[in-house]
Amino acid sequence: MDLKETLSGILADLEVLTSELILISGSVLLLIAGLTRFGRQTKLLVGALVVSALFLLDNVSGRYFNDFLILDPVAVFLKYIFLFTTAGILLFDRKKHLSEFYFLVIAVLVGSMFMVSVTNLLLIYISIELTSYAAYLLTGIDNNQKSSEAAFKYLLFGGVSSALMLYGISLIYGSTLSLNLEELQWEATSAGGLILLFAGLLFKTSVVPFHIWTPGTYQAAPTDAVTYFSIVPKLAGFGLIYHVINAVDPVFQNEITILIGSLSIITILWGTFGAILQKNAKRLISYGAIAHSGFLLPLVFVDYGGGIDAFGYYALIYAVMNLGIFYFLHVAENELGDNLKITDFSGLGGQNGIIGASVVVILVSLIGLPPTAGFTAKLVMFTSVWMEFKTDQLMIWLALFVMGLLSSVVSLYFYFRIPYYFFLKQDAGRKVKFPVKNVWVTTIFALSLLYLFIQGDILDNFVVMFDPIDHQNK
Amino acid sequence: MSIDPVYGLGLSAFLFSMGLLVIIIKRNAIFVLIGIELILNAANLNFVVFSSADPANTGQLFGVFSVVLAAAEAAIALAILLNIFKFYKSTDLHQLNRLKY
Amino acid sequence: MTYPHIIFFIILVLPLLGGLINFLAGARSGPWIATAALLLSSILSVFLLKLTVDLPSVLRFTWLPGIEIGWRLDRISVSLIALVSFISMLIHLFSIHYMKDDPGIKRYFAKLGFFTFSMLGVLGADHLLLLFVFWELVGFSSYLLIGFWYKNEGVPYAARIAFITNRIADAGFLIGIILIMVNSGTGFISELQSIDQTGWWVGAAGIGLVLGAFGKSAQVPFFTWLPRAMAGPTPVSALIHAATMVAAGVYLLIRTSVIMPPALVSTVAIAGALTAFIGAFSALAQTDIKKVLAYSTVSQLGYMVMGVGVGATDMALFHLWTHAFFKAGLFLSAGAIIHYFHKHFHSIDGQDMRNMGNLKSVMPVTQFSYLVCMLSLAGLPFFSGFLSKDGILLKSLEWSALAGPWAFIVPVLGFFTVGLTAYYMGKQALVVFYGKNRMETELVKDKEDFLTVRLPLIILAIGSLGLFYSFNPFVHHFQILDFWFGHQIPLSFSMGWLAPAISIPLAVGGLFVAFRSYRPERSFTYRDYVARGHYRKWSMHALYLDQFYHESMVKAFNMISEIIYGLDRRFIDPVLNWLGMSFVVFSKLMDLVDKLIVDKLVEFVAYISKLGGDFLRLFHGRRVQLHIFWAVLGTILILLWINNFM
Amino acid sequence: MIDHLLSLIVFIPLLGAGVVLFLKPDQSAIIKGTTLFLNVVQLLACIILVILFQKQTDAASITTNFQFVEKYEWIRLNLGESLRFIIEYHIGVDGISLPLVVLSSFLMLVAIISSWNQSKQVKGYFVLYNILNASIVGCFVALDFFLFYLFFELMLLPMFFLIGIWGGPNRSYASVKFFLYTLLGSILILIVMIGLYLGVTQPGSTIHTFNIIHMMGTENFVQDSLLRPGAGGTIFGIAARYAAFLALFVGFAIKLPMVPVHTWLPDAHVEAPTAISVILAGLLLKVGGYGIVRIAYGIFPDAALNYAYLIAVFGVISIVYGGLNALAQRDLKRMIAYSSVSHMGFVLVGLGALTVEGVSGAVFHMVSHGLISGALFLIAGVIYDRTGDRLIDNYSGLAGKLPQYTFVVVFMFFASLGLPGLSGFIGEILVLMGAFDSASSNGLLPPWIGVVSTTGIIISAAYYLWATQRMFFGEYWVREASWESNMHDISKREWTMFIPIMLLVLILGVYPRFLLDFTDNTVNQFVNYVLEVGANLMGK
Repeated sequence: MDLKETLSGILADLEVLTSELILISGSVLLLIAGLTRFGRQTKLLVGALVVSALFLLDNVSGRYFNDFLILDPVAVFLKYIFLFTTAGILLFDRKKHLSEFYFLVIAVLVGSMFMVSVTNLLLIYISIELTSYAAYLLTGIDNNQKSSEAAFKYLLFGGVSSALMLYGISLIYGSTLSLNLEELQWEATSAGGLILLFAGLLFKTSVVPFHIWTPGTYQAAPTDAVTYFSIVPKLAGFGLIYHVINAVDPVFQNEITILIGSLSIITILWGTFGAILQKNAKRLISYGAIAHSGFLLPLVFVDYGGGIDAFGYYALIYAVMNLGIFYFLHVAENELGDNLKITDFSGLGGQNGIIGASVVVILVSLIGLPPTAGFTAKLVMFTSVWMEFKTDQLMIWLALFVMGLLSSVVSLYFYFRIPYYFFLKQDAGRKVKFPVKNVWVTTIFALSLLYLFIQGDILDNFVVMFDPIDHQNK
Repeated sequence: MSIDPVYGLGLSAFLFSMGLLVIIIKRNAIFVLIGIELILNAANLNFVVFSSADPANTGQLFGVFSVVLAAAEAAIALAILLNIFKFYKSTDLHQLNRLKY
Repeated sequence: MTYPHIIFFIILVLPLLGGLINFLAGARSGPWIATAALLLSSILSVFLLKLTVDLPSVLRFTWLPGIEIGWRLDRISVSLIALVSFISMLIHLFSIHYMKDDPGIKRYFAKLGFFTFSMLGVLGADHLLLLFVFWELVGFSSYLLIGFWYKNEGVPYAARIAFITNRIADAGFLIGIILIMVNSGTGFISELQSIDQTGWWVGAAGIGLVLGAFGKSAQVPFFTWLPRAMAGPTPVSALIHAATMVAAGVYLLIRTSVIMPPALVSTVAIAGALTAFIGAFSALAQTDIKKVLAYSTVSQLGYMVMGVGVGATDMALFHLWTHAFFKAGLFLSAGAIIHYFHKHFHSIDGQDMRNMGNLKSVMPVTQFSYLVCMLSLAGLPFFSGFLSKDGILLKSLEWSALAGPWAFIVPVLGFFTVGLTAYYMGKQALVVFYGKNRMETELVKDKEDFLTVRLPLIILAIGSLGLFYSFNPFVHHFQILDFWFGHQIPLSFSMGWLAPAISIPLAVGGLFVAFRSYRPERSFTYRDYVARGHYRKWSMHALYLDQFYHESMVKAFNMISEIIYGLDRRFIDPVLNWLGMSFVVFSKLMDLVDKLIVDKLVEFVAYISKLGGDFLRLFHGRRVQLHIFWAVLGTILILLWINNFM
Repeated sequence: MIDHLLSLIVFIPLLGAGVVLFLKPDQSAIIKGTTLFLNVVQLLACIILVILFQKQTDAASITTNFQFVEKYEWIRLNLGESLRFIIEYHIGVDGISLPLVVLSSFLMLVAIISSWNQSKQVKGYFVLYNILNASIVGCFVALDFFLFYLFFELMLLPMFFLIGIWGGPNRSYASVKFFLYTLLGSILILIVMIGLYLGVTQPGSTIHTFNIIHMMGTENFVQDSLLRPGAGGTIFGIAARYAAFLALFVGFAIKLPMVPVHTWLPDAHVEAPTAISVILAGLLLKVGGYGIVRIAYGIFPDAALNYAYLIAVFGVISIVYGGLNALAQRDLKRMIAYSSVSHMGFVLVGLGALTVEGVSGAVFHMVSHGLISGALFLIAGVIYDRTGDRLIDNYSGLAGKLPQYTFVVVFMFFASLGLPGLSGFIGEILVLMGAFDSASSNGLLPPWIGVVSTTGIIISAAYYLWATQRMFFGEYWVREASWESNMHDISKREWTMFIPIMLLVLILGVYPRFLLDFTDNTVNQFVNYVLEVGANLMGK
């Protein structure tokens, strides 16, 4: 393969990565603009960047850079979600470190976009490290004592898990002597290596053994940073798990299914029961996020056709819900001060009824009750689990089905403590009125959740195109 | 004469477990970072040893990349540690308990 | 809607309308309107009787889908409708005087109208379900009327006990009705003969019907509410608890005795006799004028039920008719006395016979009508009571001869009660009207108003005279009865003369014994007659008055009656209370179970989840290295788990 | 406009909620005015519905018996190529649901008048009130399981806040308990819904559907579905179809409420404001009963036959247990709540009997109990508005001071204990006839069920009379002297609430065919459907 041919091949494939390239160059420009007086327009610049990336993202699928990059509809759909979330982050009003913040956000964005479209070991490692490093810095961006401590802890935990992952990758490489996962043969060292590889993935998606960092980091990090890395890297992690499992798929036995099933059950229970005693609002929502990862995990793993569609649907609604609830917490923090206790909400229901109502809608959606899209997401998720149970009759799916339902009853209890204090408790002391802009943005999130419920099938034309890449016959 | 790969793997396994031990035991933050570096280098060693059997030598390619990334991680870690030191006046991990649950 | 039915509906609705209009009109004119309405309806009912003399008129309509109910006016029901509306008119008349200065007079007449309406409904109904509807309404209006003076202590309790006892009996009655309707396909009384009486349900339905009748007509187990119901105004007691409502049970038995199995009918007879006996005995020891009459009603109802039991349904009906007259008369005279005391001697208890005496000097007319009704009740010849009661006794003799040796208990009890009745009625007459006035203050001369007091008393007295019903005092075949109740089968008794031969001496003997101990000269000793509680002291008094033979009979009488009364007060009545209490205690228990077990379950689940939360929080401690340790431990566990599959 | 009548009835209150949302909090008069006006419009629409409703339809079976049917495709989702499902906006009404729709819009109107002088956060109150109205009516007309479940859950949210914010002293405990109990029930229903919609496809196509009518047709089940009649599958040892029926039954029985799962009702009632108690007792309990008839009996007739005896036994337990508990209560409202438990026991017995009288008795009893218990809670509200206290022993001899109030109370108490001539009696007599009839006709229930449930009328007489005696008769006495000042008799506003209910109770009591003519045809078809289809399914 002479050099000129490979180079022309690379140049030809590059046009697939146009949106990523635009983002990278844009972020560098952003940093420079931050130094000069253009600093005030950073939000505008980031907005322009995201919009242009959106337009340039074309729904193409195939194998590029001789198998280093594999694009399929799932990856494209997830990229759309990431870009929407980044647009959502722009709504958060941030005062300090504007350009550095958005530079790191775009870094995480690009990292996640790569994560979902690779199955090559080297690129997996690089994209995960890129996302993680940007996330550590994002956590510490506010440069006060609490967030820098959180950043350091997050870094230590992340560092160890990525080190384990690297070791795992080295073992996989040892057994298959190639960086491409599709050639993995199922034997002792590669199995061990795969499990260690999963260590890094589970860390990203905060699933059971590697979820312990989530509550502390979510509580201490600035809310807009938390929003971002509770949606984009997590969904990217799930996308990556989906591609890794598809790549290694034919080799799987039932044991791996039971392992993943029990991990997701434990995650759901851990998240639900952990949240019951929480006093801090953000910590409560972080436990809820852990529970939701428990719901997302089996969807990427279910091998009957509809599973991944359900994942697509659930992922989009999860993104909207998280954006909504964290936006409200962000607004509440600006009004009521940092480290928000749930009891601080008492008595607000009086004046600001509308924002209260929209928070109720978002929380109802997080629980999964009918009038909101959360219910259709849960319905679609339980359907896929039930269909999977019918196909391979493994009891783990039935257990997951029942545990999932029970946890949504318990989740009602802790999610509803916010409106409970908001409306039911009387505290005439504080006269707090949320600014109208914030009220309207929260209401938009709530209305979009209701609309997604009513018009469930707008997702269809997105999701319908999910036909998984057949990894085996190249 | 070529060294039997098993020795290399044994050494990297040893390095791996030492790194883990250092991370868990040591109180000082810098030693924890060192521990992480140890595990990364163990993985690098693995790569190099395995690439000897691989005609395309992709292992060594991987090794180069992982060294670069380890450096980046160390840079970020020390930057944040600097920030921590500014507030806590010490790098002792037991001090870092401002984050109540 | 045939012609007679239009008239029947007018009769039916008139009392209700009268009551409502009176409620709206002023307190002065309201009662008169109500009474006028009743007068009109009684006249119409006589006219209706002439209309339906030969063929009964039937009206049917579907009330619930698939269930057809209806009215039927035959001789028996129309004659009883005439009786009820006539007596109710007299009671209305008397109540105008009695309730003149009572603030709630409008409410009183409305309730009285409502009662008459529902009573007429019972008599007109043909379908058992329709009968049950009015049956319950009668119970409800009696509850309203007993509890009329709700302010007085004990009155609401009496009303409640009356309604609940009726309710319990009616539950059995309802079960009976439904069994008949469901299993036989028809609920019409007129078609009861035609249904085939095989199947388990006939017995159960029969028991249900008997239960309902016994509850309403205050028979043995259920009669405790009647003496308590005396708490209501006296005209109410006269109308409801003497003449009409209590007779409804007997009316039901007469109508439905057709489908009851023979064994059940004989038990009814025995129960009737037993009630007659117990009623009479309890009346002996009473000092309250209304309680005596109440127990005597229980005893007379026992007679009627016995009459139905032995097969003399027409005699029972006739006894019902005559009893309505003389018992209403007795109650109204008692009412006049109570009103007199209430008006002049406000402080003294108007119902206690011990401070009465020589009232004949003050109320001549009341005394006359009381005497006539009393003699009729006692069953002396030339009086209506004698004719009807002896008819029943005669039939019971004949029935017991056929039924077998054990059946003789019924006539024996029946005749024994005749004597007792004569005794306590004689005692009451003597004690109340004759002898010297036992009060400290002198009796005040008071001319009773003619129209509202004297007229009803006189009419009722005339109604209880014997010749009113049959020209020959001794022959039980009555021409007038034919007119009222349609053609009667002549009573062909072989021993036709035996019953009067036994009952007359007994009645006269009872009166004589009463006269012996309560002669006008000696009636003054009655003043400190203290019965319940200090009963021993009183029986002692009676003791040294009479010779030893006489004294053993009197003491025996008192002892047994006291026991019977004690039985009633300490056992049967408390049983119902105890039942009530046990309900309350049991339900308190239920409430506790409710709170403890079921609620605690929910709290327990909440506690477990909190425990889980606590345990999980330990992991998220502050020291990062611990976190890392748990994560690595998790990975090692997964590795171990995987490789034992490899 | 006629064929969209039902949607109009459901969405008028939502329109109301929208309008009230944009009013300012201090315009309380306008808020109440619009809500009242819209509710009157809704009631008029219901009356038109009743007029146009054909009593005798020539429909072959229960499934084609619906009138005013509206069916539009709502959501069409597909998960992978193997599972495409469609959710339709499918509503319709038949003999059983029509009376309940009219009852709900009538009681809503009465409850508005009763909450007229609600002063606390009026805007929030009436927004939630309108949503509650829409969701209850929606529940009664929905023919698509997803739509039914949507309205079933939508009802919980407003109730949670209405009890939680405007309720009595420890309202938060009561509202949370109410929410958790009912949500647990709805989770059970959700499980069965998922199992059903995965098993049922539109006739002649492979698109899965939530349509209840298709679920009732046994031929629409997919081959490998667990719930297909005749499929051998068992869950935890019970046949799949029977397990699904039990889950549905328990889910609705919690709402009914049936005895073991009833403890939320007394707390919710004691804490809820008067108007909300009226709706809670008058309508929410009926949704439970209606759910059992439409969903549980409709889709699993074979299981209904199998468990008829069990249902009747639980009904009898509810009657006796509820009655005894009511006897022990010291708080008037809690006593009425327990009496509701006892009365709903009658409905269960009627449904267990599965005879024409039994089921029409159950439906009639639901409507009459709705009216009577609504009025009973208004009565409790009258005392509570005046003195803020509902303990029976704190009052005595009220008859003297409040004669009109006593008349209403005696009227309603005797209507509730089943005095003939009032609607309570008709319901009870039909149910009892059904219970006794079933012993001989379809042999489902032994005669003792009828006998024991008849004792229910004795117990109800006992606690109602005991309460009247203690509160209303005897010498006039009130616990706190401060209550003396506002012990005035029934005001004009309160009379406007009581008169319509008392008239309806009297009319239904004297001439019950006024309602039974509507339900008769549907009940006949329903009973035939359950008995025939159930029998041959059990046979299979």
